[in-house]
Amino acid sequence: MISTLILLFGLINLVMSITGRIKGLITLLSIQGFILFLIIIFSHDISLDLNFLFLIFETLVIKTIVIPSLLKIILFENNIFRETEPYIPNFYSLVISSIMLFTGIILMPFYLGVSISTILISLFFITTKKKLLTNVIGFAMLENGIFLFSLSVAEEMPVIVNMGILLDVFIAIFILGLLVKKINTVFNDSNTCALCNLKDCGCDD
Amino acid sequence: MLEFVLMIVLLFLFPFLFVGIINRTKAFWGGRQGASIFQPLYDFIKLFKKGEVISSTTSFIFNIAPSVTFTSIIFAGLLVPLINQKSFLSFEGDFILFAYILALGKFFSLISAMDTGSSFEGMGASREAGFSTLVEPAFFITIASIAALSGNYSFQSLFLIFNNTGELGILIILLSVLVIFMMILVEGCRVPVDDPNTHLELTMIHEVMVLDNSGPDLALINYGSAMKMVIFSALIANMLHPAVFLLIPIIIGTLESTVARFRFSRLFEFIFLMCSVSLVVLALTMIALYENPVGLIK
Amino acid sequence: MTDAMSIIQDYFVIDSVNILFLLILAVIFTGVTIYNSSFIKTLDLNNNDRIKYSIATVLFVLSMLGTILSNHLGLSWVFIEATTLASAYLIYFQKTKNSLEAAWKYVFICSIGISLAFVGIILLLTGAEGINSLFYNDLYSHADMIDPFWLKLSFVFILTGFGTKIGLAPVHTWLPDAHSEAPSPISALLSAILLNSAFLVLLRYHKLMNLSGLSDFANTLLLVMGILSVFVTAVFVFNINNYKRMLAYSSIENMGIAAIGLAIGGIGTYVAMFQLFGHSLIKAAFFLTAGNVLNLYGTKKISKISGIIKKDKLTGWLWVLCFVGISGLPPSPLFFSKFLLLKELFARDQIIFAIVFLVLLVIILYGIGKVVIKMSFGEPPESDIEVKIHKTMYVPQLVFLIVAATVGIYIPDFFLNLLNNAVIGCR
Amino acid sequence: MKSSLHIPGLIGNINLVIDPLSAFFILIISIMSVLGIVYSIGYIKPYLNKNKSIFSHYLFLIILIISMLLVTVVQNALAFLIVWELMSLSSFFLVIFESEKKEVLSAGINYLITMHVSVLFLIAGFIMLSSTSGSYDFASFEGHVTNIPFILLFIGFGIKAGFVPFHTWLPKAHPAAPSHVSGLMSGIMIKTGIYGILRTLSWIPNPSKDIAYFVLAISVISALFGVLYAIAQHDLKKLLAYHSIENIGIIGMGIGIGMLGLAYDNDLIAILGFSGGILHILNHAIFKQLLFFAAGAVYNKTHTRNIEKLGGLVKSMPATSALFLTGSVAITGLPPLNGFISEFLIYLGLLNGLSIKNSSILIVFVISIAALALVGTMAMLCFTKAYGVVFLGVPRGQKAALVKNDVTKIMLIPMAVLASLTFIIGLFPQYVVKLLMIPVSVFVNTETFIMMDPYITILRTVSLSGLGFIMLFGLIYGLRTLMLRNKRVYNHNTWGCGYHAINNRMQYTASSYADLFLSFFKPFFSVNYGDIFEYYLINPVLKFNKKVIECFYWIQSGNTQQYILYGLIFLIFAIIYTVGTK
Repeated sequence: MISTLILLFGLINLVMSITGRIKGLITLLSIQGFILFLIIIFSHDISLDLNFLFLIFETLVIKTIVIPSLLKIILFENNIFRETEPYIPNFYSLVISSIMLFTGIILMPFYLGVSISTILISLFFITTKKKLLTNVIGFAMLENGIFLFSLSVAEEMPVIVNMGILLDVFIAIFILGLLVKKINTVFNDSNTCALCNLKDCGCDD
Repeated sequence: MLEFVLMIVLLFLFPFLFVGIINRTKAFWGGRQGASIFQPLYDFIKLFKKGEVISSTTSFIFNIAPSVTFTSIIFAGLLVPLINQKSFLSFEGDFILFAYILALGKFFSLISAMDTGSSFEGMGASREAGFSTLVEPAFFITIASIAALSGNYSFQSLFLIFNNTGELGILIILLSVLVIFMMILVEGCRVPVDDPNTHLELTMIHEVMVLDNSGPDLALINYGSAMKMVIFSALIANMLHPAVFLLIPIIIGTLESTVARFRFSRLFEFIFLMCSVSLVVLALTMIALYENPVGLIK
Repeated sequence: MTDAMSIIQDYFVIDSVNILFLLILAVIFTGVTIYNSSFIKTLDLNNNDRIKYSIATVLFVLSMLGTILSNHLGLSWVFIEATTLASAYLIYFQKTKNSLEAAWKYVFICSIGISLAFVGIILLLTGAEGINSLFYNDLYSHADMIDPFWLKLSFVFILTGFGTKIGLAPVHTWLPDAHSEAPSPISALLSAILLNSAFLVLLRYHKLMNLSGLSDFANTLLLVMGILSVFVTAVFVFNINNYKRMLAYSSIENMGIAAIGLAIGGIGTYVAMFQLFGHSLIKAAFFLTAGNVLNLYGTKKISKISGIIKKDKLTGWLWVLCFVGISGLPPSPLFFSKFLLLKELFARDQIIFAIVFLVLLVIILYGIGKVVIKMSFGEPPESDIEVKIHKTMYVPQLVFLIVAATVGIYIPDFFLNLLNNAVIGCR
Repeated sequence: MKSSLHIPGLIGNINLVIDPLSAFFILIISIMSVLGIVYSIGYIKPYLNKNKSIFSHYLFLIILIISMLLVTVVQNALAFLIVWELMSLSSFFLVIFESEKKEVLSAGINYLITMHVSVLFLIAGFIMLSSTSGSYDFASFEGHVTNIPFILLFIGFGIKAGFVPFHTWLPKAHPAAPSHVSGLMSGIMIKTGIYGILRTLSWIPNPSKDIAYFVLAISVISALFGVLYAIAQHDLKKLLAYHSIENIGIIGMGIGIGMLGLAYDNDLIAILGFSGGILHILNHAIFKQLLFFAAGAVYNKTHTRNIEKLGGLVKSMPATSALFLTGSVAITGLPPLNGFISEFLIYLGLLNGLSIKNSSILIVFVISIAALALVGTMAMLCFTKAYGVVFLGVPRGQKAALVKNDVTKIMLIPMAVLASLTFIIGLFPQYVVKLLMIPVSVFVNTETFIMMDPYITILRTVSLSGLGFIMLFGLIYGLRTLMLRNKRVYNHNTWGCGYHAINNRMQYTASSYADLFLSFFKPFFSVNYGDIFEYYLINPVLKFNKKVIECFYWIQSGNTQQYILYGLIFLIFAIIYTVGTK
């Protein structure tokens, strides 16, 4: 069961890498969060200790509901729904992401393989997509991958640290969202290409 | 004592004769009878008695320079062995002082030429300075090679080595003589380097530098250059034979009558030839010293 | 209550290593606060913004303090991420297009970097089954139990992650933007304390690598990053047009040198410590002085600035002195760190490496020197605006420089002990 | 004299030692600095009301002097580097005194960077020494100096001293600095480089032949190169700066001969070489400072350094002109002034070297003798040009024509002191050379000093001939004046060969004066008589460097995605490395 879920999690990455609609991406993100929740339910004995409750809270509330809705709010405020043409055609993104995923699975079955390939795929995702919001989604995807990874060692993480991490990730996405909003109003453009003013080319502008 | 008197006569009176002989030789080749060989002395006395015309542009440099130059030449004469390898003043490395003291004289004659603010004299100074740069290295290489050969570093004993030498030694002597003879031509401003007879040719070197000098100053300058030639002849005479003193002015006179003056642009080549010859001297010295020393000094 | 106290005592400690960093933080923050008191008046703000600025500054410093004091890898991570979030507002504080862009890049790149560092922590835990703790002391005492492969992999991620925060190439890219767009006192804090704090975490992790016998592996990576950092600086300061960016690149260089020092080992650890200390003081002074320059001229473009000394004598000389300090001309402490580093490189027969390093240093000195001299001397451009600079905007820099010079010439015994203990604590 | 200072921390014990060598340099530095400061009082006057920070200028001047003094006494590598850098830095601030001029600033930056490179070489050299000896103390270096550290240190010090091809900063920095600073820099500061080389030599009991030949060769090249380039200069101070390179070369020749003497176990040559070199340090300090001061006086009055615009100053500035003439004669190495004495000692060393039965010595020494002679004659060409064009003839430009009076006494007195020093050393060399044996004792066994006695006698003769020369000149000049006393002496225009409308533009210019000679040495110059080393060696390196750097500008393109890609790539490579080293 867990293996199936993890595979599903990995396949969602692939779908995400070719999805053009930002709304769809956010939904996929939410599904990933829910899969993480399911993985926790299936892999741990259900108990009432603080750590377990915390994990449930994090996946079910934060990853499945709060972060996607936050992203959606930004989406609707900015009226951007589609990713423009990415740096690399979607087909090649798919090929590269697939290679990453399957290499990961072959080398280190499941937990590790999928999570590390998710991390790499999400980094790749960020580098190829142009819209700022898509980049934030990529960041959330990265966090999902990391979370999947950390599940293997979840018992060892003290609650205080876990809470800190949760808070950090949440605020990070929140601030990034705020910045996206701000950038959209200031630059009138949500492409990352607009954010290339700060550079050094040796020329005196 | 006799030697001493002879040396003084040689140094102070012979220059007039030297120029006189040259002029006489030239007259001979030109088919003329020519002036008396004492004519340069008369000229000197005549000039020395005259007044002077001094350019209003000039400063004190112009006044003292001829005297400085003349003093330097006399002083160089004191350092050179004149007869029997004897000189008034001798010490290790005296030829360095000799060369440098002549240079001091030249320094002043150059700036005195610049002092007049004339384009002619400036040009002369430029040429004189430019050409003499290469003369001294040649002189030093030659003397230093000979010094290495003899193991003694002053003029006086410089030539002892040549009393008894082999083929290589003779070659070295001849080439050294050639270097110094060329030096006479350059420093004494003779044909084919320079023509002392004319004044206004744009190809002049030394003579154009002294255009503005007159009276006693000009006398000192002329006397000085004649003395310079005698001094260099003394070097050759010490290498070969005292008779050279009389021979050299005749050779110079002959040269002036038979050889054309070099084209100006060729002059540097002529002077550089001195350096080349002196380098050959150096090479021969090295062979003599280290390849086959026995064959040379028995 | 006692429970909470004991938790705090568990998680936050002062040991021989972080006391040095704490000292730097205290000194720099005091100076920057004094500077801020006048600086904030020059910004023409309403009361609300002032309060926000102050709160954000304090939060930023608190998060750095947390990083320095934390005795737990996970907690260090949390605080490092907190520094990013706390300072994002400060970088955006000027509310210009550029500062917005800088803030975006800063938060985005650093967050990704920090996430990678988190992967590193998880990898460590994967490899350290049975230790079940992220307290440094526990990790150190069980260093031999950690699986070397996982530890190495974890170090790769940790290095990339915290390296982003430290500003080591090739993940330094946010640094010039953020440093140049933040208000000058904040740039000073970023450069002088934040980079150090992140470096402290790296130091602590490096010790773990040492203890588990993987120092060669760790050092190779550190060396690559260090030399890349120096290289990147050399490339960009050579022909730079914004003086605050120049200072930012110089920070990258100095962090690179510290990394090289750490990687060389031996006396290199000493170099790293000394380098971090000297760099903090001098760079803080440099950034604060850059604030004065910005005040006087109202531009960050080098081409529009000349004759600072004529315009404002003290600022001009401070600018020059800071340059003298940062380029490692004696009596700057950075001179010693570079000297000792070279000595160690020679001692280890890394001659080619040393030569490359020296060439890069010369290029950097040329780049910075050209700019600083051009800016300081000559005639100031015509301008009718007379800017008065309050004296509290000179004093902190002067104090920093005097302290740095004193350490460069004469190291007090207590400080020497501090350094020695810190170095021992790092091994 | 020795005292020790303990500084806690990295440096350790700093021994402050005044040995004969330090004492010699302290003497020079003190005398020259005092004269320089006195001169500067007059020189700086026109700047007083120009919104210039005179205070900081003097502060840096004092720091420079103190650091130069410290350089000569500090006997600890680290502390030495510190005071060395302090010296470079303070002199840098002095160079950019007239910082509102663009070329001054760029010269300053060039200077600073070059000095930094020199320090890096020194650091490398000292690190190599201290790692074999185990201490930073100079005393411990003795016997540890092998060829590589020596060459590193030589390059480091050579950059400061201005040996070719490390000289390129010198002709830029010297003209840029105010004249009293150029005087101090050229007179004594570049000598600290020589001090460093001598200090390094003092740790080598028997230098190897290779490095001795190396030093001699590089010195000969420096001397020839320096004077050749000086001839081509029309900027008075640049001309003097190139002459510094020449004279450093002559000093280096003395040192190289001394080293060869030690290498071939011939103490006489060593003594002659070292004493010639060391005396030339003093001599060059004296006449170069004199010349720079005089050049400064000219600049002060005419506000131009371009000699093509000067001329005829001998009438308006007679004292300066006479002092410049003294300096010119001295720097050309003509008797009876001091320059001759040191060159004479070097010649004697070279000549005595011929007695070493070795063919390579013969060739090298004879060529060196010729080179030294060539340097002398070329210097004569150069200074007849400089003196003739600046002071003689008629003014070539408005600026020179408007000069009414000479500079103030406070500027003339230091120059007069220096000029009298050139006479004193030149006329009484035997006493000076005796004193010179004290610093030479650092390098050569004192027992062999008895071999110098015949040469002291020779110097006495030289001294007498100098005095005799002056008397003889007096006699002849007196005779000439006597002859002219009752004669008519006319003043008339310069004889224009029949042309009567002579004007100042018909004078021979500096460039035409030098052109005949230079036209034969064109291959040794780059375009427009520019520095060939700079053109073919340094500029291409800089250009290449710039090109290489420009290749990497894409790194900071401003694109966030690209930035993250770097991290990704680094991560992947690092992971591959990790897996690979498993």
